[in-house]
Amino acid sequence: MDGIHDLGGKQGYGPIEVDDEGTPFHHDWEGREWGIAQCARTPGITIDWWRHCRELIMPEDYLGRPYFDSWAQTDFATYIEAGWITLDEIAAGKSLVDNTDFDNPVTAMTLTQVLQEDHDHAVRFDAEIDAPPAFSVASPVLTSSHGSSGHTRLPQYARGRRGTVNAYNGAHVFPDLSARGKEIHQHCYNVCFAAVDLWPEVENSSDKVYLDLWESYLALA
Amino acid sequence: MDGIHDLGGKQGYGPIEVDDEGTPFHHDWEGREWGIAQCARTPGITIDWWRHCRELIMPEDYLGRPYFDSWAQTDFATYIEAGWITLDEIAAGKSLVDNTDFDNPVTAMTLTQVLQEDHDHAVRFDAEIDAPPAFSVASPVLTSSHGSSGHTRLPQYARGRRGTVNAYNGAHVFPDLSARGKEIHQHCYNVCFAAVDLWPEVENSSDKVYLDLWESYLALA
Amino acid sequence: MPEFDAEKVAEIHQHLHSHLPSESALRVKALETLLVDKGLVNPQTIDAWIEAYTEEIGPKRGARVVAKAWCDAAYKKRLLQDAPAAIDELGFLGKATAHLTVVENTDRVHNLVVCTLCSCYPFSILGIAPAWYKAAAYRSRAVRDPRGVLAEFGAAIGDDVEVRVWDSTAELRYLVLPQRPAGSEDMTEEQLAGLVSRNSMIGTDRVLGAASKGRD
Amino acid sequence: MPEFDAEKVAEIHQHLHSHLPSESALRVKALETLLVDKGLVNPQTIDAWIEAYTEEIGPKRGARVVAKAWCDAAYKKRLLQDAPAAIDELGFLGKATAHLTVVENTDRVHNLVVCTLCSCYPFSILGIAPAWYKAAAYRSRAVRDPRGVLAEFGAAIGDDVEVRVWDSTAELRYLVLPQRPAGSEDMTEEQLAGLVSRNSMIGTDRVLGAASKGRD
Repeated sequence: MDGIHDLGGKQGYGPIEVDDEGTPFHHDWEGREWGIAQCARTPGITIDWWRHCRELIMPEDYLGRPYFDSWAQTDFATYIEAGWITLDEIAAGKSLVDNTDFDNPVTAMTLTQVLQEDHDHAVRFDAEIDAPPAFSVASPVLTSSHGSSGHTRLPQYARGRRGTVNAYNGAHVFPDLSARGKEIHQHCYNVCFAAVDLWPEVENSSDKVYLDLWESYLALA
Repeated sequence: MDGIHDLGGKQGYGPIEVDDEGTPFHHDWEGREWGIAQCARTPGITIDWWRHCRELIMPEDYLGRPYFDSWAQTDFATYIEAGWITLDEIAAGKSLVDNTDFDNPVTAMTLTQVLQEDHDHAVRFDAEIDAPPAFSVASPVLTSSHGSSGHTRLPQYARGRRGTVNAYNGAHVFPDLSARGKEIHQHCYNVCFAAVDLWPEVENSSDKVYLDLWESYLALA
Repeated sequence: MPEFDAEKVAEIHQHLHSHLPSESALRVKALETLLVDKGLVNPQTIDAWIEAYTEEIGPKRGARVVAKAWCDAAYKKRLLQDAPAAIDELGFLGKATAHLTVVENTDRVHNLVVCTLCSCYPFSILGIAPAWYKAAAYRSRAVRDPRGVLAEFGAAIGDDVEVRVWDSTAELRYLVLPQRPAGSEDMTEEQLAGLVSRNSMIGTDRVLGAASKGRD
Repeated sequence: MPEFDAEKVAEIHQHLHSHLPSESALRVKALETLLVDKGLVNPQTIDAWIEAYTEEIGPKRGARVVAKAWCDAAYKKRLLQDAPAAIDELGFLGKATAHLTVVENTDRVHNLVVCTLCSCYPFSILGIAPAWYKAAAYRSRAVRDPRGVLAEFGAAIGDDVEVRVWDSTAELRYLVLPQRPAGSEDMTEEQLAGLVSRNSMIGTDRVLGAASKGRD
């Protein structure tokens, strides 16, 4: 979608607040939200559906609220959409259904268990597929000038642009369909774009931008 | 610039609040700002520089604050940039310089005078130029895929797109340069785009979008 | 004189973001106070501009143009060929109408006006734009989903009708000439003007009639 | 099970915009309270995740990978060829690093990592991303004006150095291998790890050294 999240190359966002205390969480609630997001995911959710739900946050909130606040809002939305919790329960601040899981609440995990889960959570998204890749390293490619009304990983700044295949990544879960619940693998490439081909104000530069793009975003240039 | 103001085709802004009381101003301050904007313009300002200054408002404010509030902020910014008022004066809430105009403040205008000024303010922005227009009605054209790091009237949704010249508008002040203080005329065309060529989700539609575009945004397709 | 320094203006906006009061009324008050104190603005002139755009200049002007075009074929022809000259015949030429184009609705065509990059509007014939016209939802969606937008306004557009969206560009602005309502043959020009809604001249209203709620 | 209904989610967001408290702490509290009440989350597990990403998992892991690559040419080769396997040798494989690519700085190349569409970050080796990495200013500017961004971080990049920006894409994420500091020949791997700043592994820091302030 052409949403507020598609920030690459957008102008007007001002200077960067480069100072950072180096602490992972600046407020208690940030840590709580991080923890919630790690241990409460609705069954059947995909990473791309969660991302798309974050993209669907109202633009004013997306820009105006803190980062982990937007995670909390995304969690709320995915839980409600999946029927895990209801708007009435949020208003009431407590469960309003006779939850069968309630007598058997999830057990506490220790630090060691959590560290093991983090290690086990190195999820791979690639797989072998039958179709041969359409492009190879050094292939000149042209990206689609159309976006998508739903979730996509082809950002606006890289649409209708010429680039060169830098590497073949294997066949990865295609985000546009994964965000609709369909996990289908498609060849994915790392594509190199010259900065001069992306930005009107750039001249005489050898700088590059690299982006991982799926086969259906690309055509042979 | 690829700013927050470039809203055409962007998604996620939700439903339209179609109800409107029909009154021109909903708060007193809106009328005051309208009036200020009509009678206080810095000498040498161009419509495109004023617009560009509005586009430069921080995205969060651009989306989050009421419309006439953004006018007030734009006025503040243009007055400060031109040296009419200073940040110190805003903080102090009063003039801090021995203003030579102060003894001779602008005189009050009556309703009749204001209505006459409105009528006289039907400003034309076109002029005769020597160069012949490059395109004629029905010419197929391709818009530039590059935007501009400054002010431009080629919106993102119409970049790198094929259209057809619907009408020749004459040579008009070129906004990209007018926003930098240079009033140069350039041929301007009304260009028709098929909705199917603009939006990925549109199929089997004869709907159209018409946009007025300057010659340097266009190439023969 | 402006220096046309965009970087400086961006910094000014950041400064104002932090230092101006957050309430809009206070911000505008601060602006007026300072301009008056510096002798750059006369508050009575502000009053006059408010009165002009509350009492005199508004959609009733556009409605009179539309009603005249319905009743006078020669006027309609002039209006479609050179709208500024035709509206000046009624004395309505003014702010932001010097390059006006009038686009006509037919049984097969519906026109809709938007300004995606700012909120351009033909002030001297329609007055101050409604809040929704200036809001992000309308500006973003009118070009991409005009039928969805029209449905939200209660205007259903048949599949056999082509929708034409006019994205206004700074000095070039648009007015929709809606279709004359059915059953209005015996009405006077003045009565007809009473049927023309503001929204119909922007294009978010299509079918006018005796049941039409008139200018909104 | 999700229904994958984007329109419904957009409406939920609008509802939450109006009905949730505005303070972030209260919003998250409301979420945790409800999930705990429904038996879907155990608060002690949340505590454990916070502890894991405060005490155990963070940029010191990435720094150890970098220092080892500086000291062990064979390891560096494995790291550049198959980063997930190489970081798993140190036990640091985990969340969001299964498809990690390591990109190497040289005298002629500087690498910078961003995620323009969200804020993808290699959690299990760098921990929680700094606030600026997740902010609109960095996400918008890193691809378009990387040298200006680097200058704001105090990193001047010579004209003879090519800047390569890596825009992360959901599961494919990046780590920069910075250059070993001059004059560090006699340092141990552990001492070297102490010189590697978090920012140097994202690419917003270039020249490390004894004067480097280390992990930030």
